[in-house]
Amino acid sequence: MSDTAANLRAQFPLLAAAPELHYLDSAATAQIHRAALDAVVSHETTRRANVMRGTYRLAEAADLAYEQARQSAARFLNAGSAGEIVFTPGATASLNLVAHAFGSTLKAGDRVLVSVAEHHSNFVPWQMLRDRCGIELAPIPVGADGRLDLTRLSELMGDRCRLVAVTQCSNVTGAWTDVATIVAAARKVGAKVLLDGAQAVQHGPQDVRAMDIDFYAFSGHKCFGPGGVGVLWGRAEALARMPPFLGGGGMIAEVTPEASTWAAPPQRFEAGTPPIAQAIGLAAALDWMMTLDWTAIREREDALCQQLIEGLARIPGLRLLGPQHAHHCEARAPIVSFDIPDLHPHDICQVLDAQNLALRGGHHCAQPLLAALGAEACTRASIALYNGEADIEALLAGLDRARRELA
Amino acid sequence: MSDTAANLRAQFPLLAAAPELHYLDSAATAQIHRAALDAVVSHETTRRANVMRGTYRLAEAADLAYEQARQSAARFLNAGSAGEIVFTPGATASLNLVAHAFGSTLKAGDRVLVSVAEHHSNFVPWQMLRDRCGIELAPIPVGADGRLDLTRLSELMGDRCRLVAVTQCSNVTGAWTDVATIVAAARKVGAKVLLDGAQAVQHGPQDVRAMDIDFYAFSGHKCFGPGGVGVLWGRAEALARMPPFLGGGGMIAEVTPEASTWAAPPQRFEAGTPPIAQAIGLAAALDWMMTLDWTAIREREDALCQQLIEGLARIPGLRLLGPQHAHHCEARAPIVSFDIPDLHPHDICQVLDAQNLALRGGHHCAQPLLAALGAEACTRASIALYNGEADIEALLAGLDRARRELA
Amino acid sequence: MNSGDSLYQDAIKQFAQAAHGHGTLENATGEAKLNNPLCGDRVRMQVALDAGRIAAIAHETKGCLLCRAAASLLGARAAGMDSAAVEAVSDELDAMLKGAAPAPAAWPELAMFVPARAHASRHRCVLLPFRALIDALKAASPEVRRDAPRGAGDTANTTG
Amino acid sequence: MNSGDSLYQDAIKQFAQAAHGHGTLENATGEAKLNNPLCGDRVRMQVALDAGRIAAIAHETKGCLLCRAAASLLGARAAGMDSAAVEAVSDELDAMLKGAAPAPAAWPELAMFVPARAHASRHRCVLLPFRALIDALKAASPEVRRDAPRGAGDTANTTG
Ligand SMILES: Cc1ncc(COP(=O)(O)O)c(C=O)c1O
Ligand SMILES: Cc1ncc(COP(=O)(O)O)c(C=O)c1O
Repeated sequence: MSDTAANLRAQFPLLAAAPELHYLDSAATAQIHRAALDAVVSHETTRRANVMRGTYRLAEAADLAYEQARQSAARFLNAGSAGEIVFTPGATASLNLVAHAFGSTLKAGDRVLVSVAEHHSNFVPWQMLRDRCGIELAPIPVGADGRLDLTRLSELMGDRCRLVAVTQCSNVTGAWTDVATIVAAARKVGAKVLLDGAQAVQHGPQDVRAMDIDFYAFSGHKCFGPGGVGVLWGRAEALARMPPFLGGGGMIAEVTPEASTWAAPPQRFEAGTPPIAQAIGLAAALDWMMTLDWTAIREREDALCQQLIEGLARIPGLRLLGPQHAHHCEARAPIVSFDIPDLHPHDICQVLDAQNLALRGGHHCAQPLLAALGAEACTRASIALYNGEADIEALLAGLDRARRELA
Repeated sequence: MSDTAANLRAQFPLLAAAPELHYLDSAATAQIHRAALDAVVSHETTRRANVMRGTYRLAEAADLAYEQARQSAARFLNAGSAGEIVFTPGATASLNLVAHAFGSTLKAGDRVLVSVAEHHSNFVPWQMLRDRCGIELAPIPVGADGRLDLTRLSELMGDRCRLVAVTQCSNVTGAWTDVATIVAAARKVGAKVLLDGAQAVQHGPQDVRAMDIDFYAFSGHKCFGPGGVGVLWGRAEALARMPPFLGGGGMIAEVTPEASTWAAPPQRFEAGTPPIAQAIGLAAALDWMMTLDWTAIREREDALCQQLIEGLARIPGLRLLGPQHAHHCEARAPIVSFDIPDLHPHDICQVLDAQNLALRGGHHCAQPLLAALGAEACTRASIALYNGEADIEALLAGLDRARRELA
Repeated sequence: MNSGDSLYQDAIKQFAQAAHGHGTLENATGEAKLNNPLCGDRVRMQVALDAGRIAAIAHETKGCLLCRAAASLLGARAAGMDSAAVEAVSDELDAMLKGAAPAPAAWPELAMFVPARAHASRHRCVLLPFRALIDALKAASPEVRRDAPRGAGDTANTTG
Repeated sequence: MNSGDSLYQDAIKQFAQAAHGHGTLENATGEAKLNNPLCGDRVRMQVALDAGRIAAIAHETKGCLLCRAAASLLGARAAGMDSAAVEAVSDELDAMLKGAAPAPAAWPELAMFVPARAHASRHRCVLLPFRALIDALKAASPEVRRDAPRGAGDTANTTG
């Protein structure tokens, strides 16, 4: 019984202090777990020091906690070793890191596949790389249900595809990507596979080795940790072959006025003082997540998602974006975006807010996807482990009210 | 009397809880002020939401606090407007941002001047730019006292100098840079001036308009704020002319599969979810700093620096790096590095640590400077506003003990 | 359904519904398109100038009620104004939204947006048509250069 | 001056002082330079192999007492060992420092580094000469490729 939504909710300071709040915007940012916040405070008040620089006890304690955070992240992803974990400022930074560092090893004419379903953070960096160095950028299309349409995958890849960089789960439709098919196709032409896991991580630990991918990116603030920190996981061999991205303290072997040499990964990719307390807070969140019963949580998230989808289906004219059923989490994560004719998402969200419902309306940083689905903006409810039936009921009631009030 | 070192020290949770600790490594990371930590916790527990995305009250409160943080940073730097403040993950990120975004507007043969005294974070990014696009990189030499030797400045600039990127204050010698001379010379050839203020900010608010510079970079963790956040200030005109650096959510005007257009600064340079709570915590630290009597604090820091320099002078053979006197803070900030013959800095720091003295030994991410001064590594004591005479006395006693113990 | 402090006063809904000035001009002398990068909302504003004053105005607006109401209000009321007058009203509206001023005396209808004061994230929805009109007026008088960078996020400055 | 738990036991100081093996070899068959990127400490290690075993060893070490003591110990004791033996001792030393094992039975002198256990940031000081020797041995037998990336920060992989 320790994992009921109410019990979980009580562990989130903001939600515990605001019992009236129906927070349904976890896809934008998840609330922070008590343990993560406590870890930040405890680090700052008992062992704050720079890492990889000092030899005094405070600095050693900070080093140790920071390296243990790397191990937590490695366990959360089932990475081969902690040395494959690069701490970054967030998923966007992780993705840009790969676009620059791996990107600098590509030649004009090499191809990178993204998808139409990408968040701008996994789309724009590749457009910028294309403009910098003449790679070909080909977007995998989506079907009417928002899932990646992989029927012409090998054709899209051609024989110079070097990387497939796709989202694991859409932040608009919740659609899960068929990673296995992509990995199999990529392996045939020797392309690497990067997964943008930003939306996946709040729904449970991941297994990068089982997925057999090469890079994985995510943000701490989307999995109950602090903001300002994220992770790039890369296979040891892949990281070892990449030049650094940012230059600065901590990433060098030696600097002379003429030239510099680089440290080994992961330090090579962590220029400057990293987000130390934030990485330690993130580790606390991940450690906590690893204690949970994810089968039970997924079942609950799935049931709430289904409850919401069914409730929405009763609203005349409403269009649900993405897969029409959760199919026991196989088809979609509990991220539910919809469009109601003649009602603008901003106006809907405004009326919902007056009823303590926190939802986001807009293009959700996924303009190519919305364009492909024939929408400009939509309203999104995203469900996390602390949500319960009351949140869904309040949302459905709130939408009724919005329709009356805005008519 | 509210500004005595003891009163100030009591406002820093880590120091308050460890009365025996002589923390003399603030140049690596300063301790966090209570107000900054409280601001982080209060943000995470009362208005955590993503910024620039939602319209519900929680999100609006987060937006407001984040934009107010921008205003605090603008006041701290006396910037022309809050729109000139870009939040970054830290000083290193700020410097790399300029090296990429401003750097991409440079052509082969254009010249960038750095100095031999730079921290690697303001040296390596320019080397990498040189290797990417063939600019000329010329380092301003240092004199025997570690201060920039500006005698041949216009010669070094030539007529294709586009940027002078130098430290405001060395993290090894504490030497202050003669900014006015550099700005005057740069204006003659139309070069811009970037100051790395990482070491300056913990010694008081800055005035970028009075200095008449173009870019200023610093980190929150070095001015009593949280880690994981920093600032790039740029003149509005300079920022407006720069393309973005990282791609992602929040920095676009519109994304289509073919091409994207960018938002105006500062958003253009803040791809992805920024370090929100950290920026708010930093603002609390800056707001607090702006209430202090800096004339009094500088006098005290200067006196401690002088006390230390005089004590060190009694150690046989000891070599003080950098200016030999603080000269009322005109020559150097209270960062004191030294070399004792036959004693290795690591060993010295280790023995000092056993006496609760936290100092750092090494090359301090400034290998070109150490090489220029004929040293490989040195021991550094850095003094901040919470240090007092007892810290200096303990350090001098500790050094005596280290010399006996290591002999 | 409208409580007194609700954002969605009848006035707003009526203006949005009426969509004054909706459409395109054949003889436009200036045009601007602006979007709200948060939601993809778009305003395309066209003007025909006569001796520096707006002789005709038309817009195509894809947006929320606030944005559509503001565009419709401009469609109904902007004819006859010159650039300076439009900028003045826009500034007064901005000040009103920030809570620093009452509704502009000359445009009492703008009071319908007073409840938006409490919702800073929506201010740009109201202001977008005004900004588009200002840009359209600038485009119609090309000698007036636009140098200062604009408020965050409303303009596209560089093409990728 | 040495308390029992001090890092700076007489043994360490004596080994550092003695600097066994300090210098260069005329007939080196393998050489490696490693630095500690934290402090710029450097070890240049040379070996001359005879039938896969160390016939002669020399090093130039610029470093702290721990690093110099470790290099000196190797200078005194490594002759006659092959790669595998050096790697085994290095692994045992690593385990000892991490607190997981006692001093290697074959090299009782390594016990002098036991007080360094509590100081993780200094482990690399002790290990640097061992890693340099392993690299020098690899350089001396070029058929043994070194593929796996090494521990963080000890190697330079790319030139800027
Ligand atoms: C799918 C996806 N990718 C990437 C990102 C970017 O994450 P962040 O803004 O934390 O860098 C997000 C978050 O909005 C996302 O949903
Ligand atoms: C002069 C100087 N510049 C830049 C930096 C880099 O700052 P950060 O590591 O916080 O990015 C430092 C900090 O070590 C510094 O002392």
